Amino acid sequence: MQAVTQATLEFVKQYWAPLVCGLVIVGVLPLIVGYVVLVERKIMADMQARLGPMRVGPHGLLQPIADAVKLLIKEDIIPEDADKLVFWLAPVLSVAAALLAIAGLAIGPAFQIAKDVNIGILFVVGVSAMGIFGIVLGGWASNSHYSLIGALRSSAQLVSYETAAGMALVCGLLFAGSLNITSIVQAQYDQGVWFGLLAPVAFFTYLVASIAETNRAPFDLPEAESELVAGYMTEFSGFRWSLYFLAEYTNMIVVASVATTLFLGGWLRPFPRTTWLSFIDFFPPLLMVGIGVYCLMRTPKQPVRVQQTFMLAVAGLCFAVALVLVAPMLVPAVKPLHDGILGAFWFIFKVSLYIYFFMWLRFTLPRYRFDQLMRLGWHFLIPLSIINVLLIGIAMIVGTYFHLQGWSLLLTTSPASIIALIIALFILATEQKSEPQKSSAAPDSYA
Amino acid sequence: MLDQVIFYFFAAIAVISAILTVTRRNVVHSAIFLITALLATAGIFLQLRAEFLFIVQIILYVGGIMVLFVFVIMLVNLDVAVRQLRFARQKWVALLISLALAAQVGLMLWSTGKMPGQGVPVLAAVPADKLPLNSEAVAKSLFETYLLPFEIASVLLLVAMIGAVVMAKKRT
Amino acid sequence: MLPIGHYLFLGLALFIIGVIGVVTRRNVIVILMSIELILNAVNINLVAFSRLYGDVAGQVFALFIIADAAAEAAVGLGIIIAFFRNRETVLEDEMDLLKW
Amino acid sequence: MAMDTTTDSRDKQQTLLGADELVLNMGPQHPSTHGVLRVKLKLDGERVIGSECMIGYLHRGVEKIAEHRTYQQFAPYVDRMDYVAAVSNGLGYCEAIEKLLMVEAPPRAKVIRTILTELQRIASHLLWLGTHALDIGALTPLFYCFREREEILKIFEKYCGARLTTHAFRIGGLQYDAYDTLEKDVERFCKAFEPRIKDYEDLLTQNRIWLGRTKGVGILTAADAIALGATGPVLRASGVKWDIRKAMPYAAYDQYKFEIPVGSTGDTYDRYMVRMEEMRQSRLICLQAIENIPTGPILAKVGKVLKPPPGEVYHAIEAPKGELGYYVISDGTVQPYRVRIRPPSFVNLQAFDKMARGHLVADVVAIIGTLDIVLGEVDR
Repeated sequence: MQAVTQATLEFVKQYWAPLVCGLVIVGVLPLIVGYVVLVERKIMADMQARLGPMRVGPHGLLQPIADAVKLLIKEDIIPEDADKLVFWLAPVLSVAAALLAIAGLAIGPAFQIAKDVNIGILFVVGVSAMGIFGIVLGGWASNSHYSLIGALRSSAQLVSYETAAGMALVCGLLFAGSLNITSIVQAQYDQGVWFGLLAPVAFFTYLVASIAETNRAPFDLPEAESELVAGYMTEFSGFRWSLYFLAEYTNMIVVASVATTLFLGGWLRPFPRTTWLSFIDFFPPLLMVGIGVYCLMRTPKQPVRVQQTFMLAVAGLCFAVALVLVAPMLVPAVKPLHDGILGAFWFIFKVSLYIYFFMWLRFTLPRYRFDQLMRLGWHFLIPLSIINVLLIGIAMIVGTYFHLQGWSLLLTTSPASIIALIIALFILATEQKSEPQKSSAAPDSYA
Repeated sequence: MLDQVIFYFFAAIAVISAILTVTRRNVVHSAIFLITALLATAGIFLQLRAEFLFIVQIILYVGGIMVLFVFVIMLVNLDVAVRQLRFARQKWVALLISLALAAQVGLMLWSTGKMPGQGVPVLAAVPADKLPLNSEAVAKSLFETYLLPFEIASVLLLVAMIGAVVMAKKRT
Repeated sequence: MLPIGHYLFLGLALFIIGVIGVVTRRNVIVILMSIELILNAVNINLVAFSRLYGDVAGQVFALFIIADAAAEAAVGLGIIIAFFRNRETVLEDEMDLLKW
Repeated sequence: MAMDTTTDSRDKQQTLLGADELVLNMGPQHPSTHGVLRVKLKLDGERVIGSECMIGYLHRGVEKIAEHRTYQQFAPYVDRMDYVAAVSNGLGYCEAIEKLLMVEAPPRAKVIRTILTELQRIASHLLWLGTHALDIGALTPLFYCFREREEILKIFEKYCGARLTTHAFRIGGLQYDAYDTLEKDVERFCKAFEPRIKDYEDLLTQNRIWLGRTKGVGILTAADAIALGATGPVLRASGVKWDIRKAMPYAAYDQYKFEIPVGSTGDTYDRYMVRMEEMRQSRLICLQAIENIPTGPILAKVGKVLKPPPGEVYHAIEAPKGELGYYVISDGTVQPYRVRIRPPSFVNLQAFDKMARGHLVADVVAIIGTLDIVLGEVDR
């Protein structure tokens, strides 16, 4: 017993910082996810010529909290023939996998829970892939046909697209030469160019595959409400349902972070090595000031006093963040924090853009049919990504032969990407031709 | 000290869930406990500082093979599993095999311990940052010394893939 | 640090449990899962020895074993599906025909 | 899409392996069956090998009610059949009774009727487009469509005070004269509507996913369409150039120039294209009509009490969904002896089985959407 206590103490003494960070993330992430949902609804409303949530707080800013309270106090329904143990376990598994994956991510050079993990990006990808079990088991445990079909669809989709996503990651890793997240970003700094520019086809493949992996539209078949009600989540309600929701959005953040780290330069500002572009550093505080000023301008238009105060508070928050962002550049005392603070901003900014793109697609595109989705994955994305890995590998070899570095690597990788694109178009063309002719209608029994 | 606690923790989980894997009636529960056992084994790998193997275990075993298992379990009929007898057959064979195996390892450990001048070897405690970077080391070994086996393994996987497709294909 | 015996005993325990599963269970899926347990037990030993001797060869072999397990699972489950489609059972002792 | 309760889990398990066929019950409480349609699907895996539409969940006995109401009293009831195209229903009924009475509406009434009916056609097609796109997974067109539909409903509201079940016309002409700015409102709407149609087309027409989901899905050949009695866009998409507005002109349609869009293959995509084009044509008709609205009375000379001479009449109009026919028998009293309605949705729904066979369950949703049925009209 004493040994255990001693070990625990030792552990806590050594790893107190990551522990605290982890607890903070578990505590704060639901809130973040809630606001991501609010932002999604607002963006959706904006694109669809309406207002979105407006009732709770000014411009619906407190909506996530109201939603959370509603979900928590909802009745917890467990279907009668459900497998109680698995029904209980499945959402927890989903969330656990998603949250665990966050541990490996680095939000700026200063914020990383599991620091310097040798297998960094693989850890993130591998652990987040375990979320499938939450889906499959949840669908099975509900003992409902909708759920089971949704779960099977979902897992088939995840497994299929993971291959393409993995191949796309390999391209980025070829440039980085390391799995460690810090090293990957450092490699992009050394090269002076984002890997997404060096391997655009890989980035594109990862983009599509990551949408499919997070079950977002146009690949949201598992929860296609016009066909399967809510897929694997059909029988879940209240808190359990919100756990699934949390896992889904956390997964979105995770894939966006992976893409940002590997393809979009992580926490580096655009053109990290170009010194005459250093004024870009002033963009973050200016952006925050802009948002704050906008909030101030909106304040007099709020109908209720509480809402005005709230709007002022939001504006104040924006100004405070702007102050924090600008401090490392102006105050010499906090200069060492420069990279940490601005890096965190850039990382979050890029992740937000990536997620915004997800949302944009969701509101624009119709939904694939399941066979079309599978055909897209297996006949198009996977071959394309494998060919792309080959071509990028060749480009790398040629590049090393001529001692190409950074931007000049584009000389070899852009032909590779162009060839990959041509092949992609070729595949698409043959796809179109070989699209299975719909078998003429089954024998007519009424005839 | 920390190492030991971690080892005992994961070992206990692995053994308990392994036992539950073979004793549960419901195949889905079996699969869940097998996943737990595999994850605990991954933990043991991590404790042994084999990070690359840890993640391969998670990605391939848990994320790949077990998903396949769960898939197939859901495709085939589950009711059979619930009605079946659990340990009706070959109880004695099982007992015999396990005793023999236990005796072998026991003998081995006992004889090693008896050897003059050395006891059972103990894994040296090396601080984590002194170890060579694990994935790089594995990659080097895999692609230099064991390149041929690696290629053969890939052919094996190809064969297995074709075999699986042929087996599972719907005969028309 | 721990003596190697700990790992060997853990491996042994998992191996024996796996063997018991293979020999006594009737459900083919569970038998396949027990085989995975056995392979896993072997992996533990390999990695432990690799750590003992500071040689990554053990880990490489563990990798090969995992690849093999993947192949085995794929073919095994393919057979189970084919069998289930024909006989509607996954019980081992009902697989008593050489040809169907 | 709840499984039929009679299939136990064993059946389903086998079907997942493709061993058996399965009866799947879609509706009546299903988000994509557009109301209370219930479809029994016979499936092989996810492929439909047979289907049966179970209707009647919204049956209100409209035709029977007609026998116990006077001719005027019954007019509001027809609005409740195809409740998303109430104006067209009213027009058909009023014209049928006018035929029976052998009176004709004055020219001003005819033109205003045409304008309102064409606006209603646009509104109905907009509703169809939004829900059809929503079924296939595109969320946004629905809101755009409703935005435009709202403008049309505002015009209706200004004209007769009601938005949905308008009861806009009267036997013999109009109940209300056009309000002062009707022309202006219609013109403003038509001007604004042109770029909006382009918006929808930008979102869908060339979209690969949309093409994949609609091209080759639910093919109905011209021969089948005619044999099944399909009318409206469903028939025209199969390549048959049949539009009652041209074939047997009613209201003021003979005064205006417009095209009849036809498709070629008769798949879901063609039906989509045909309806999109129809919206454009309706817009053109509206523009032509407001150019020159004749002055004069709005109501023909019909008595307070309508007593048509004994006889029978069949009058059909081109409603947004197809041929809407009224077969009215009069026995010379104030109440019709029998009113039989030929609703386009009901007849078009017959084609469902033909169209769904061989497709996947996901396509069934698209096919129900493309038929553009309104259950109020199917069940009456």
